[in-house]
Amino acid sequence: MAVLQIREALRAALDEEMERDVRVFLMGEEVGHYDGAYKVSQGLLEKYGEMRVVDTPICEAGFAGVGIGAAMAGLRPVVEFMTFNFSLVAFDQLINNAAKLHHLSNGQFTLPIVFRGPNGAAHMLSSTHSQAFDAMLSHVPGLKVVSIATPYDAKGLLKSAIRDPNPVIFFESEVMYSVKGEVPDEPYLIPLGQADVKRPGGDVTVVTWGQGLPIALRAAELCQADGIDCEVVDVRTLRPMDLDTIYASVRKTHRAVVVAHEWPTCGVSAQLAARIQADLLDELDAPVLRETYEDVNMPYAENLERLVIPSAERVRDAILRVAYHRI
Amino acid sequence: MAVLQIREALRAALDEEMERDVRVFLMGEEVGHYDGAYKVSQGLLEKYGEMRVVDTPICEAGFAGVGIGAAMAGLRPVVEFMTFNFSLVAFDQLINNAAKLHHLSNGQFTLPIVFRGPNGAAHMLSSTHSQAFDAMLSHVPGLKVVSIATPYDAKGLLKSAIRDPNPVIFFESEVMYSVKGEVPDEPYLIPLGQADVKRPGGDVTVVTWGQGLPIALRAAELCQADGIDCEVVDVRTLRPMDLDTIYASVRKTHRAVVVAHEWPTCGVSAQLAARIQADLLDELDAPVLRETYEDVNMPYAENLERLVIPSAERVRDAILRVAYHRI
Amino acid sequence: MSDPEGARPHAPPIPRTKEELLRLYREMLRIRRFEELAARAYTQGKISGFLHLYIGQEAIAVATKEVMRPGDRVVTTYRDHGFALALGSDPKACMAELFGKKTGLVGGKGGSMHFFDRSVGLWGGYAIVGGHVPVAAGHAFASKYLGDGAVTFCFMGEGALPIGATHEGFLLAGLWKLPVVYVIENNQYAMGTPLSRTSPVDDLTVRGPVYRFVTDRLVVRDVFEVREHLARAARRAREQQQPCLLELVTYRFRGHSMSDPAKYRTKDEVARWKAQDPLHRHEEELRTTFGVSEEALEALDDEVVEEMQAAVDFADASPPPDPEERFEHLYVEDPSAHPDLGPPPGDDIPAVTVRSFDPKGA
Amino acid sequence: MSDPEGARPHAPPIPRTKEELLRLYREMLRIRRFEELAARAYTQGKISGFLHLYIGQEAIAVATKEVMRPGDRVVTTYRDHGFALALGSDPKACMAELFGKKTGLVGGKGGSMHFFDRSVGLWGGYAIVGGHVPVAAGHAFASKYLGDGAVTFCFMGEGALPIGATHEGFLLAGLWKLPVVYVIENNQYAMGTPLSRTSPVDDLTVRGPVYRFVTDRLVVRDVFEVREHLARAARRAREQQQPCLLELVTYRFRGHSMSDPAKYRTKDEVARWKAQDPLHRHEEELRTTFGVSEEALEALDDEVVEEMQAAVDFADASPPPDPEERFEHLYVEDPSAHPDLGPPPGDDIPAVTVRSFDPKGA
Ligand SMILES: Cc1ncc(C[n+]2csc(CCOP(=O)(O)OP(=O)(O)O)c2C)c(N)n1
Ligand SMILES: Cc1ncc(C[n+]2csc(CCOP(=O)(O)OP(=O)(O)O)c2C)c(N)n1
Ligand SMILES: [Mg+2]
Ligand SMILES: [Mg+2]
Repeated sequence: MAVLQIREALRAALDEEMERDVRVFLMGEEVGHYDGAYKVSQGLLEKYGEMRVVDTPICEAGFAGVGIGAAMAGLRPVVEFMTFNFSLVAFDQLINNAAKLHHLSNGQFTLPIVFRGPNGAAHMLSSTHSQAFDAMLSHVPGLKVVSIATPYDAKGLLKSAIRDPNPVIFFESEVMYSVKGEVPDEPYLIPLGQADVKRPGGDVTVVTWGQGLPIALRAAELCQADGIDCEVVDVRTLRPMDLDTIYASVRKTHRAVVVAHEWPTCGVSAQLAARIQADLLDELDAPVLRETYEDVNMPYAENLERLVIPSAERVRDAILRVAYHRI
Repeated sequence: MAVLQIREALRAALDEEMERDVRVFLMGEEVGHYDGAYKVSQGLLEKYGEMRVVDTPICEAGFAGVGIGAAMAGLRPVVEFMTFNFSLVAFDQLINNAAKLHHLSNGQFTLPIVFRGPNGAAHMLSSTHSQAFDAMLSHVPGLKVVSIATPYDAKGLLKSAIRDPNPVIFFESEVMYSVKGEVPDEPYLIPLGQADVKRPGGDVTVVTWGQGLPIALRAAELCQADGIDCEVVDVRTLRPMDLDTIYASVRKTHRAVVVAHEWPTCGVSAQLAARIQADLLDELDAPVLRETYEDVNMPYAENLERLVIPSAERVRDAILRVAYHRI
Repeated sequence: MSDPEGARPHAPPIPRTKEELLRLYREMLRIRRFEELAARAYTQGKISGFLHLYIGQEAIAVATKEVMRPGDRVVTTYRDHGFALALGSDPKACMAELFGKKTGLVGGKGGSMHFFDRSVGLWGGYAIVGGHVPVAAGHAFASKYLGDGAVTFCFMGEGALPIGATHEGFLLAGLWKLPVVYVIENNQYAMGTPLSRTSPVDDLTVRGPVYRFVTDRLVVRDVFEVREHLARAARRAREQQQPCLLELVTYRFRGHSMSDPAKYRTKDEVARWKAQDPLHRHEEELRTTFGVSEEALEALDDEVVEEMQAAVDFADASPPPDPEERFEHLYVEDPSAHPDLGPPPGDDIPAVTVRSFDPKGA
Repeated sequence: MSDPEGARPHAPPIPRTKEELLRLYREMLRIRRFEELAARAYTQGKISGFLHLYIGQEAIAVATKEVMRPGDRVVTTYRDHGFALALGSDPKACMAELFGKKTGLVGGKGGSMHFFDRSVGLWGGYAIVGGHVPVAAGHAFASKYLGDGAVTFCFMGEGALPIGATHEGFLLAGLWKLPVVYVIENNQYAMGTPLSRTSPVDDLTVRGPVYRFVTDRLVVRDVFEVREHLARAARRAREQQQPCLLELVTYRFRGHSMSDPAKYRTKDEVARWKAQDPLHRHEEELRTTFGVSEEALEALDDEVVEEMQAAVDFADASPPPDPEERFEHLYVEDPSAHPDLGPPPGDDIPAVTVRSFDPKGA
């Protein structure tokens, strides 16, 4: 098996899907001649030409809309947001068009389109460039939402997202593009809507995704020293969510902590806690705790940013609290 | 005390605040010459003139941005979205500018601005015109979020929102503008961040706001017949939220149902359930249940719409379920 | 404020035959009568939501149909009934949609503002002002990508010019030379707001050079004239991949929607435009120039009214959607049912199965 | 691609004195040296995030300061250091901001992209392309509302023209005749993308008529020339409430940000523009036309470098923000501390108290 960076795994997924299906094309700012702001699309322009690797002006609503129109007409666009912070100007297209046109047209039109790009805080980019849109976009019926954290998942899920007949929001992370991992040489797909147990354990369930995963895994290691055995579940698809896998873990551990790179209020973490307590209250031996960004705008200063983002230590404390909670 | 419609109470609030403070002005589509799409601003143009009641072209990002700039420069804009569905094109202004500029400028600039308008489903407007933005905007640090359901609250909270030194999202409802209620003749303010017990009761806490309130109250009446005494708490301010009042009620009843005109996934209802179980798990005798829109795009057809929106009957079933839940 | 008489000198009249005029007149009349019956049904409480009528603007939809070739697309706003009828949608399905019935054009999911009928080339009625302008550019992008020779006609009100999405759609269409014809149906008002209060300039085609669009402007009085201008634009788009911007100055005789009493304009103004109503002008022309008898005109009208009344009766008698239909088409569950979604040839990897959704959320 | 030599015939040179030239040259040099030291600190890992340098464009900020009157405002993009320095911000506070320190211009909250210094008229560096254009119109709206006679100068890259927010801000400024001067700093590239790949047209002032803007266009070679054009625009805005759009064709000599190697342009192209670098042209002018000695120029440079090195040392020695500062200024808790927020005269209703926030959410 090859060891790839996440950016390379994403590129391989794009390349394979473009090769396989001439309807697939990539569009966004700097995706072509510049090889991608984060080099995900390196080399694709050269291979596929300007009709299929389309550099756009800075007008996210415009090119998201073009992608949507092209998808209605039978193409399979992959629209890159340089970061999802800039998708805010295209929210109307995502929410009123991408998420609704299949339904509104009573099935006459389909929207096989992927909107992808980095999401969440990177490093010292301050508040306008450090936002996570997991919750806002998972809130919306009609969209599917994916968030990846390993090269293996990145490739398998991006390929599935591109083949999915529905609009898919696909979250990556600036600070994780260089994360390496094994990726099979043979083609493979990972179905959307399937969580993955990244670390088995019996005492506490840690539910996470995206940038939360490395933190959760580190926290699990810290807890090992405390004699607490954590199971880390990577949700991977935020919408639709694989509650079965999460519930199976909670039924085993009776304790859960959600770790998320997002604001807490109305977060995906809130949705998880709300569902777990609603469906499994009698199984719970402790409240479902959440470790997320603090509920503030992200400051630039390194020391402040570090405090706002959940650390492995902060997560460990939450794990200890649920582990020792007595009803 | 006068009996006013919600639209009249809002108008009175605008009028009094414009009279009191020359810095206050109203801006939006059709607010002036047309007297407001829903007649909230009727007569204000005549009284205050075109500089203070500003009709805009259709460009929500543009005039939201103008409001933000004007607020930074010392004015106190009230920006009307004809409905919040159209605020989606202005999300970047709301989230990257209104919510952040006080913080980003380290306090040099303040943003005393109100964005108001109807939110949530009205009647048979189908999916692009029936959306509730409670959760998406409550998700954002730096904003305050208010949702009103009675003429008394409408007036007192809008006046406070206008005087608040921070950006406030102020949710109204098309289908509730004609709801009548008593409004004191003397001027009064209702502080933001204070929930209100709209119906005292001892058995089950029903937490709600906005369009959820009349449903919750009807459900409480239905339950009375079943011998269950509901306490209905109107959250009123979604951000910051008055958890104290909600928790006091739950500590008394040990059971809670959240009723909301919003999608369930990552909703404000999820936030409430997540917080209640996290902070009061040991008090709960039943899971916190939520009755919200079904998680679908709103269909136009009347019968389908009625099924998607939470009904008093659906809420009553949830109340019964938590009332009879045994740990 | 545009002058019904003004804007440019009258062009020499376009030659026409009686048969052709009768045909187009009838098409326009069908829309007028449909809208009138819809308005009545609305006041009877059989239609709800927002209902935006096309009365006064019919010549535009009818002329558009005339210049369309198979595969061409129309994308428009919430004021979309006229296009559906002109393009050939079944008035029964249209009316049933307004009534929110299972038999509606989109199964009762969209109502008045969201007509879609792919079978006739209607790629949608969109209700967020300007939001469809880049989407239409996307349709044209696909035409260029696939080389299918189709033209996308995208209509908008003059109220859509200030919003960013319109600008962005225009810009990309101009930059990439997409086969699209953008048409501003300048009916002078955006809800209660006259153009003079929202545009720094009168002539909206002043935008042409920004996007390298070819532009054209016309007061809508004569359906043949509109057809000629649209045909020219379509030819440029189709043959030269030259996007065009066409401003059609027109008037709506009703309020913005059924709830608007339209107090913002004078009786006199409305009367002056009524005198230019293409439907009445063409009726007069049939009568005077072509000697069509009063009886023949009445018979034609009766036929049309009968067709539209049948649509009302059909809508009335149709059942509401089944309750489960509210969950239908939220997601595509079975791609094989959709012609657009087949796998590429020679595909060997099994399709991905996805979890279906849960009405309780995520 | 604009030609450094081209765009319009050379205007006759603007008369200047040695003192004046020395003063403006020094201001430009201050920016250049600040940026160079910031770049070095970045490569040393002392600055993080995105760092966009203003090297090559200094004449614009310096000329702007020249035409500003008290109360006037500057609003610009993330490429904002030059404006802060030109307007009079303390370089120490600017550098400390880049270092993310407590003593920074905005206390370490914003970093490079978000300089705000109200005391000098800098109303902000904004990082969402185009998003500040309507905000600047709002500042100008307030000036009109309050009759304060101030002008708002709003700068943007040429990359901001396609986005909707720019269009909407322009439209409202034109419609309402707001006292604003919009300046496109056309440095030819938006990240790696040359203008030719994002604009259907070369001359960006073609937009003027859409918004009823007065327009003007100039290649930036001479700070006095820039000042004259800006002054004319400011006068129109101030005296006639006539918004202006000014395209200044310039060049950035570094990559888009520190992480951009700028491989998308040729050495030759950069060299041709370097020959037009206003800073070097003016240095040459001081040397040849005004006979300033090499030693004097060096002494001046030493002084400037010293000032900027002191800024680096200050930033380096400054403490990071206190941990609690991350919760500060999320909301205004005490309105009385803000000059803008006082109650209106004669107010008798007690201020509303609000709950403060909870880092755990809502
Ligand atoms: C972004 C957005 N803002 C506001 C509205 C509400 N609205 C619906 S139609 C309309 C007026 C549009 O006028 P115009 O574009 O001239 O079209 P017409 O109705 O005259 O056909 C407005 C303001 C909307 N649908 N979308
Ligand atoms: C809406 C939005 N999309 C994308 C970006 C990412 N981005 C930052 S700067 C930039 C290029 C801007 O170029 P230009 O406007 O010419 O300004 P310059 O950097 O040349 O000064 C891009 C694409 C952004 N900040 N905002
Ligand atoms: Mg109109
Ligand atoms: Mg540039």
